[in-house]
Amino acid sequence: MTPGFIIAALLIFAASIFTVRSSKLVHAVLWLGAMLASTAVLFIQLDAPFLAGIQLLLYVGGVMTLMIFGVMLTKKSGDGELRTESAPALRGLVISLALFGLLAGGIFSMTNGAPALQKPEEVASIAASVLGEHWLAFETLSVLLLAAMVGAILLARKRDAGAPESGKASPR
Amino acid sequence: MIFAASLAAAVVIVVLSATALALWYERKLAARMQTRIGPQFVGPIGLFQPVADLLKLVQKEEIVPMGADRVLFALAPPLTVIFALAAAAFVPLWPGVAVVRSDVGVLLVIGFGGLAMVPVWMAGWASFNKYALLGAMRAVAQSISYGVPLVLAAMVPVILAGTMDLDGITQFQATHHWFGLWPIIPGLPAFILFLLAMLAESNRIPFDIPEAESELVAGVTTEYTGMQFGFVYLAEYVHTVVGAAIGSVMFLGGWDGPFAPGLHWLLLKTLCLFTFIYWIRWTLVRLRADQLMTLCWKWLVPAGLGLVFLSAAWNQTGWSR
Amino acid sequence: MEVTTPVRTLPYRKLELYEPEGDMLTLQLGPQHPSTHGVLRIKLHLDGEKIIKAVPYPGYLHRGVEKLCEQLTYVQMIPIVDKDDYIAPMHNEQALVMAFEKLLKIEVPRRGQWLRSLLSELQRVASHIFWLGTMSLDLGGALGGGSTNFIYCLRERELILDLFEELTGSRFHYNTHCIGGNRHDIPAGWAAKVHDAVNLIRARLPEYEAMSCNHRLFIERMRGVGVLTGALALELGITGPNLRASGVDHDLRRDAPYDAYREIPVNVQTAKEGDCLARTHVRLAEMRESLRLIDLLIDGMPTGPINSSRPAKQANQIKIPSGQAYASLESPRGELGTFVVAGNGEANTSPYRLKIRPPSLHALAALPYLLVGHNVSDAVAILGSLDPIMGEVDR
Amino acid sequence: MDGSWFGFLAFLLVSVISVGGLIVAAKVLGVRARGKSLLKERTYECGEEAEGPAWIRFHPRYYLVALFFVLFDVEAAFFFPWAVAEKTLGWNGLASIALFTGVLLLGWWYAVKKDALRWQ
Repeated sequence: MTPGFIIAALLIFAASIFTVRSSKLVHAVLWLGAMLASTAVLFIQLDAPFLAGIQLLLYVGGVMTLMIFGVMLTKKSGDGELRTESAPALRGLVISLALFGLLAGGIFSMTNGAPALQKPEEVASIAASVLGEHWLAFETLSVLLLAAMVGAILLARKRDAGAPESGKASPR
Repeated sequence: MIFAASLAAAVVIVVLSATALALWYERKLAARMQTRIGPQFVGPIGLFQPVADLLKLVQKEEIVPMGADRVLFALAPPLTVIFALAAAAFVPLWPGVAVVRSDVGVLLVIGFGGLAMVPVWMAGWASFNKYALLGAMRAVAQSISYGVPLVLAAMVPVILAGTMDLDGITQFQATHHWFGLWPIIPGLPAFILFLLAMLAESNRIPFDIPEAESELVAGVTTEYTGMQFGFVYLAEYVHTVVGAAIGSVMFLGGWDGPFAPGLHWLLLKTLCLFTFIYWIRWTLVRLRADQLMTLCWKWLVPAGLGLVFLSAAWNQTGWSR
Repeated sequence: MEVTTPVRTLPYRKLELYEPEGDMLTLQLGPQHPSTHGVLRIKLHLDGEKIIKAVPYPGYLHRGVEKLCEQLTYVQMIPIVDKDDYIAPMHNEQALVMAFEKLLKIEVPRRGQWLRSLLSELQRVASHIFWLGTMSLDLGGALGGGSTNFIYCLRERELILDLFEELTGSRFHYNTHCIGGNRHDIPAGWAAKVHDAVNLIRARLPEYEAMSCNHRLFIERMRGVGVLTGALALELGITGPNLRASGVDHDLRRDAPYDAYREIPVNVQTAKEGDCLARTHVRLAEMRESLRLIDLLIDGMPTGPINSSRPAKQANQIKIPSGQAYASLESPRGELGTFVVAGNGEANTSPYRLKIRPPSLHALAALPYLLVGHNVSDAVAILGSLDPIMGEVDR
Repeated sequence: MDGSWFGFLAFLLVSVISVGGLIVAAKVLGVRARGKSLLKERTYECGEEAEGPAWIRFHPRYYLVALFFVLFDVEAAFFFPWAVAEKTLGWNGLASIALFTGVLLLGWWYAVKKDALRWQ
């Protein structure tokens, strides 16, 4: 529990709370971005700058953009007051405790704590492991990404079909 | 640690003052191209014009438009500057010295560079102005689209040098060859691709559609006044200056040069790239949003992938050794 | 081309499919906008960036010139109409005095006619080159390559304005045409200067073409954008380069010749595509043609008087009792006509009604058809390529 | 944690201070109009009254571009370690990356064919 960790953890915690409590969708997305960026700080403290970079590139840069555009798809992203309805307290408590137990169990089941703390991350070894040992999973992942692409294209084209083409002035 | 802190402070101050100088330099350059004289009254040959501009901007009233998201509106412009500055921390200044020396410098630079669009979008969205919002949406779409070729172009020096450390890449170039020059086939096209993507990321012509003032009035800056506007404006120049520096580090050997390697070579190369970028800016007209997207996704992305595989093949065939 | 008048519906997309405050963005392009060429308002209905409906609202520069002319005498109103089409003021004056001359049945002497044509062609070059500059500005922005081309083009326009200044003493509101001819005769040495200016512009034209219509990016922005069909152009009364770019071969200088055009044949420039690029090509070709005509006109300038009588000195000197006349000429933007109904009150020194037919107004009528389906960037390019001058649209 | 990250902290701190200094300067030196002017605060729409709110629903194609970006970024995330180790991984590594890219390019080809990435 270094001071750096405490600061980063507090940042993550605060940003997460704000994410779910924001009354505007856009604010929630930006707080989510802050939360993801704070996670990058955590990675840097764990001597895993590669993961920190990926966190920046993929999550803060990519996923947040996706969220931003997702929010822009909703009607009136800004002025509608957003209210977070809580589930009944008891049910919520049970669900969150169960989730916490599941995660904690997973973390403690690792024999010697977090493996990243033991040896600094080696980018080259990540590549060797992904392309060597886990090559099948890696190649399967590409199929997943392909499915996501095709699905997105089909979804986006759906709305275009609804709007009739202009009669006269055809651009190109 | 004191050295690191003072170095960091020095880099911030140097980048900001270089940006101020760049403002003057660009205006002079543009004036020369347009058979004008350019700024000439404030200070010798108009050198203090940016200072005068800054003083003017600072004095102006800051107006928050009705219906705007006040917090985001006030927060976004300063953030644009800070985010644009962040990538400068990773630039190796002279052999072995950078504010942050990281094994994954390239990744972090690109990560921070990609983040620069977030405050721009915040600014556009918070303004509650249609022009600003259209500009913001264009900015994000363009920034993320060109992020892909940027990553792919940056991958080429990484493959050739076998490291993501920016200083390591420069070292490799110093001992072997500058990637912009050799190997000419993945190197030079990758450099051009990098420049194109960088122009797009920093919203310069022919990719300046987010603030296309003949269409969107002033894009995301439409509602901004005074220093708030100044920040967004400044951030663009910081982005260009830092981008030029990173381009010269990754493809033109950074601090490497004949006689004595050092900071002056980096500055000189940055100046050359900067001049080139502004030469383009004051010559070309801008593209349209859809042409920009087509160019990126249809041509630049496959080209970037091809270059990545070419450089990998270059490594494997052993010509590099 | 045969003109049919079908019931034409505006090509709006079905607006009811869009939720007014959800999917559709209503954007006011203008009046205070950098590229509306003055103060035009176009109300755009956007789906994302795509225009689904466009309605132009002119009128922000209305100064009541036509009404004002009913109060002014025939001598007084000539410098007033200078301000209509402020890029080509010469033509405004000439269109006005041509109508009056028609009513009074005054014939301009041959030298006066040639001088008028010479001034008209010089003005056409100045107008078209200014258009090329503003077009670049629309495409490239004030902070980019567009402004470079703009400044180059303005530099060339200066040459012509200098010539006008030497001739008339004014750079803008010339007041050089008067009923019966011209006020200012060619000063000594002026012809050589005209030749110099023409040669300079001709030498520099390839430079501008390299920066504009021969440049890849420029072509990409212009080709296939804002296609105006010949039938639609005829139906809307569009004239000038906009019509000729749509494949309709029509030019008043050849089809209804006036002044020196009766003696000098004009090669009319046309293009088939009808898009923004075609309009650019037609204007640039017209500019070259005008440069050729200027050389011919200045070399073949006949001797003699430039005016059928002495120019009017007193405001109420010219009286037209009654009658009506329409006279038109080919301005850089198309058919610029003046319709005048003479006879107002006892003095007969001012018209009962005066109507100016501005070509730009008709060009703007095409906007609702041309803009739909394009995006905001194209809207600016299309508007620029139609070359409207709001001064003459609103008058 | 690498010591040089303190340099980055210092870097951020100095940039925040310089930007903050300008903000403070603008607050101190900037003029402020007395009273409220509704006309001045109105959002700019070329001098006309704005019709409808600016915050509208955007077309899903924006989302599509973002999704494509994320997918290619995921690809890049795998590319980077491979790029570093490329010299040692050899042709085998190149082949598996090429296969991975090939499958992704199928999606790209589909998008190009369907003209899905065209901006309108």
